[in-house]
Amino acid sequence: MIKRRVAVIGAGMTLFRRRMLETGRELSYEASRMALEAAGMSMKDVESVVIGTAPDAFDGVHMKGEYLIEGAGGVGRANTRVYVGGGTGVFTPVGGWWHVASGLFDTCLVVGEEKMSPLRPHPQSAFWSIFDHTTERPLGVTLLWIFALEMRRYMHAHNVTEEDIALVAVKNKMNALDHPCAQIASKITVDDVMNSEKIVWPVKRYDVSPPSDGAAAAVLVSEDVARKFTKDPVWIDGVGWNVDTQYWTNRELCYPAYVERAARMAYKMAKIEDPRRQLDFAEVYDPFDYKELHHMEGLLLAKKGEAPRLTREGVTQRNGEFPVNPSGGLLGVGNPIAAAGMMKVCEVFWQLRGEAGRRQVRGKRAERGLAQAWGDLLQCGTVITMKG
Amino acid sequence: MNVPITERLAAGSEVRAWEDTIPFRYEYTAGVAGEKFLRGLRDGEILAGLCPSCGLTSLPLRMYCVDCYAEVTKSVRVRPAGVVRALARGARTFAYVEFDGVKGGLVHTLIGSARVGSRVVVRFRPKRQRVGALSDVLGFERSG
Amino acid sequence: MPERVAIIGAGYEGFRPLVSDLSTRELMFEAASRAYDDASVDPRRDVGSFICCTEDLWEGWSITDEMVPDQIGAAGRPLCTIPADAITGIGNAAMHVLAGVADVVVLEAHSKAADALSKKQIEDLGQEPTLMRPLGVDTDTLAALEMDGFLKSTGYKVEEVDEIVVSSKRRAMHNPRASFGASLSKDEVAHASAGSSPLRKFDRAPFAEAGIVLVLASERWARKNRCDPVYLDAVAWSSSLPWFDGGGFSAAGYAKDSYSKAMRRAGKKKDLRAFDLLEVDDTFSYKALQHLHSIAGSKSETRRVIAGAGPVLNPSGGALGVGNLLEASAIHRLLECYLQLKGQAGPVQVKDARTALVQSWRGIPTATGGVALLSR
Amino acid sequence: MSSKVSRYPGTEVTHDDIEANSYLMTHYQAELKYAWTSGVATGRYLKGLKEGEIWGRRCDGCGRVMVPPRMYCELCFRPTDGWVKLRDTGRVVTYSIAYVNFDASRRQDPIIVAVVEVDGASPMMGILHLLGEVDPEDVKIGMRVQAVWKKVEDRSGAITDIVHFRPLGGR
Repeated sequence: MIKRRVAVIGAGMTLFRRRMLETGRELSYEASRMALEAAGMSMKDVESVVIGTAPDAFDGVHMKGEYLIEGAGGVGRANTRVYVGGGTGVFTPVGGWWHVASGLFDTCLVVGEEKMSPLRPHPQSAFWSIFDHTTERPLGVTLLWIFALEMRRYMHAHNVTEEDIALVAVKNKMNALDHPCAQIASKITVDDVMNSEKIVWPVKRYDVSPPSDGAAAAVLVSEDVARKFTKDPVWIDGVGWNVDTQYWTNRELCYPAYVERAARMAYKMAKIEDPRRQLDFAEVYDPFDYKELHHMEGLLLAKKGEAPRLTREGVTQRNGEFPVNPSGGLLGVGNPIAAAGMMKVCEVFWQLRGEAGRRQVRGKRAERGLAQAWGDLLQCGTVITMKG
Repeated sequence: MNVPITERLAAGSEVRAWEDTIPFRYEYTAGVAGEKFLRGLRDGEILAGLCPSCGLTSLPLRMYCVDCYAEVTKSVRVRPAGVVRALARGARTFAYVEFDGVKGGLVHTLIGSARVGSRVVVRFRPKRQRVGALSDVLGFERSG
Repeated sequence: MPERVAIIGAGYEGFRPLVSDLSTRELMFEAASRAYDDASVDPRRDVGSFICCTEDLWEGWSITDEMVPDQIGAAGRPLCTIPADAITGIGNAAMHVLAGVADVVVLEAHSKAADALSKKQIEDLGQEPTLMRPLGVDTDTLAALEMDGFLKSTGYKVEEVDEIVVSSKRRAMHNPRASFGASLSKDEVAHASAGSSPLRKFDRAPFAEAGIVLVLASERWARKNRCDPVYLDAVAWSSSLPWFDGGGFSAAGYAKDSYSKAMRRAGKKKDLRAFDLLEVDDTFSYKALQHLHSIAGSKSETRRVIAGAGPVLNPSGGALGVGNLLEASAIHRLLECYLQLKGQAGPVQVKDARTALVQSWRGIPTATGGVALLSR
Repeated sequence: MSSKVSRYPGTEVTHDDIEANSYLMTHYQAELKYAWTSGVATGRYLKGLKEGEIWGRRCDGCGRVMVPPRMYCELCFRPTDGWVKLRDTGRVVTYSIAYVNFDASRRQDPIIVAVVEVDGASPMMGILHLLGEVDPEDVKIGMRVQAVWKKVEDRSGAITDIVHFRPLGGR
């Protein structure tokens, strides 16, 4: 039994770029200020702050949550950093949700930040140290290896081709052309993806989202406070999260069971029995193109192995029957980890408020949407559903 | 129902550790405010933020006011002289110094001797040696 | 607080400078097994949410969250990391209960400090990278500066700091969970070697290892299942500006703020006499004095507590006696209070303890901390 | 971004800006050293590797044999019950072909990475390792493989005591 309804009344984000001048604190400030302005609030109206940011190794600051507090407006307030690896972005507003739903706070500013550019020569090097120090790191393992292992297993299980998967990259990069903050929006073809540089086969350059700097934020409030500030609140009606075993080589990789469990938790709360019918669109986590397909199945938006066909048939296009990643996703807008997940939540907010402009799904205001992120060692799912 | 591990190590010779190193190399931008502050140091100036909303002058220079969260775009030159509030004496002595009318302060090396409460000035490196970094300041030394 | 949350079980393992026979995961499993036994819960069936308090890098992982689930029974369940101390952690666990997410929530934190050979470098990485870290000022130096600023601005004498060290070390002699108990004279404390004056050898808590798990439940669930819990009456946490950014030396703003908020949530008047014991952060000796001063509100009240009139201060021996347990520091204080209120604290038991206050701090260079109020 | 907003904050630093030293950057390097206590399960696993053996751990609750071994079963939440010597053969569950190093720099020769289900362990119980003595295009999911061990005197009790897995029966 959930105690209180929680509304989102404002959202904001910075540009997503490969490298930004702004520090993590400054990025957090810019996104927060914009979210507060959109909500018609000032920082003095805010009681608590939830900060989402992924590995300390990216920004190069240990206890990064503590470091970001002053930029995120947390001085004199209760601050909580929530952390589930790459799933953190969507988990950040989930953390804000329980701050308000519990009745302990009436207002919570939620901020997702990531600055991946400080790490040299490449942010990928931080990922070596996410693997088991004794049984995996000595092999020289990289994150790309294991994504490729998962992608290959998914292709094998359902007879999916690389071309099928490339369609996702084509769609999302195209959608991102309408997103003013996008880092790598472009009009490309399946051939472009197929011919792009092989990194870890079957993963090629255009199958992957880029490393980025950026931040995104939203203001969460109780029902009473929402009525004071807006006539048009967006409600968070379902949240779910789940972390599977750390022994990722012991799991069937072709299906993200943890995403399904997180989705079922959120759907139960939101009383969603048929997500394909009851939701209008979804912002599905897409750091790699196959991940969108993989996650659509985990979210029960497609049957196992069915997502590639839906994509081929145009169902997931912005004007399709069930748009997926109308924002342009991580593949088009960029992937500052925790900020990217938060960007998806902001997109759902803007879609439900009818403020998404040219990105508006099927050209009109949507009523119900979902955002999802994935994280840890192919291990964690975070889900939020929202209603206009 | 809940039983701890049933088999534990029983000989010192079985104790083992796996050793490795995680190397990190970073290149940080100073940020919008930090860039301005460091350029100030290069010019031999200490720049503090001036909040247009509540009027607070504070160090270090930030993009936002730590009291009222308004955007801070203006900076003011602070007279590079202040009061020692705390000292840590070791191989090098460090001082925390507050400047007149400014919230916050700076930590840097103490040159010579001083006590808590002493008035000190900021000693900059010779102009041509400055690069736009904290090391453009040599430290604080007693004034007068 | 809208309603109380029950702590229905606790378990721990370790509490030595080096637990050489168990891996981090095995240490956590041992602690979890004992906690679930104490609470009579099955984590696979009864627990609705798991929270682990841990920061990256101390354990040599870039994403520590990954390595948490299996050994605490959380694989395939709602689990998350709250990279903070366990006051923030227990606050979030309480919110899970209050929001209706879960009836039973598990809170875990651990230290495997001896695995990290580059502790100083990890601490340095916590500093702001452009205007602080290039100075080459390490944690001990920052602590020495703060200690100096605190003593000079408040007028407390260094002898009063020594007294805290002496009594904490002595208490720790009797705590089975303490590795750093000692019978020292004030003179020995005062004349111990100084790395960065005024900070001396015994002013900083040495590192230790332990795994600790608490099981929380809604009051309704606890009653229905006939638990004999310790209650979390209120919890609050807060961040202020660090002293070098304008936060000031004399009072720890975060401690003051969270104490006020916690007492308000519990519907109590601000008076430390409401408590039988206090477990106050003493990662550095002077911090215990500063923290106590911040919540006691005056020098006279602070001195009264230290003199032994009123609640017992750090009966466990504190971090100075038990050790710095990194992210498990605050959960250790909660554990000590849980044991005290249950009458299970053994040789360090405070007679007839019914109410306790825990105060914690995130360490240098932060100005974040919290307060939790417990009763039985 | 909301259609109501016209200003998008953020100052991009381009590759050219970096080359031209347009901004003041702070450089920092850290080498974080660790000695991770292996504990009971991993300690025994490493000892086995040194002896040319792969050891798993059995749970009598669910009947699974797990590798890498652990002292607790994550499904049953109970201690595992005994050691099981596995075979050094197995089956490729999935594989990929890496053209980059861990810092994203290019490799001269690609390496083949695989999850290998180890014979004697429960279905889908795999370990991460490399494949060798095979052309990338000849690798198949489901392919039978066998561990190639370092010479006895070169083994140190490490996962790299297995050089790689190769197709069973050779090329």
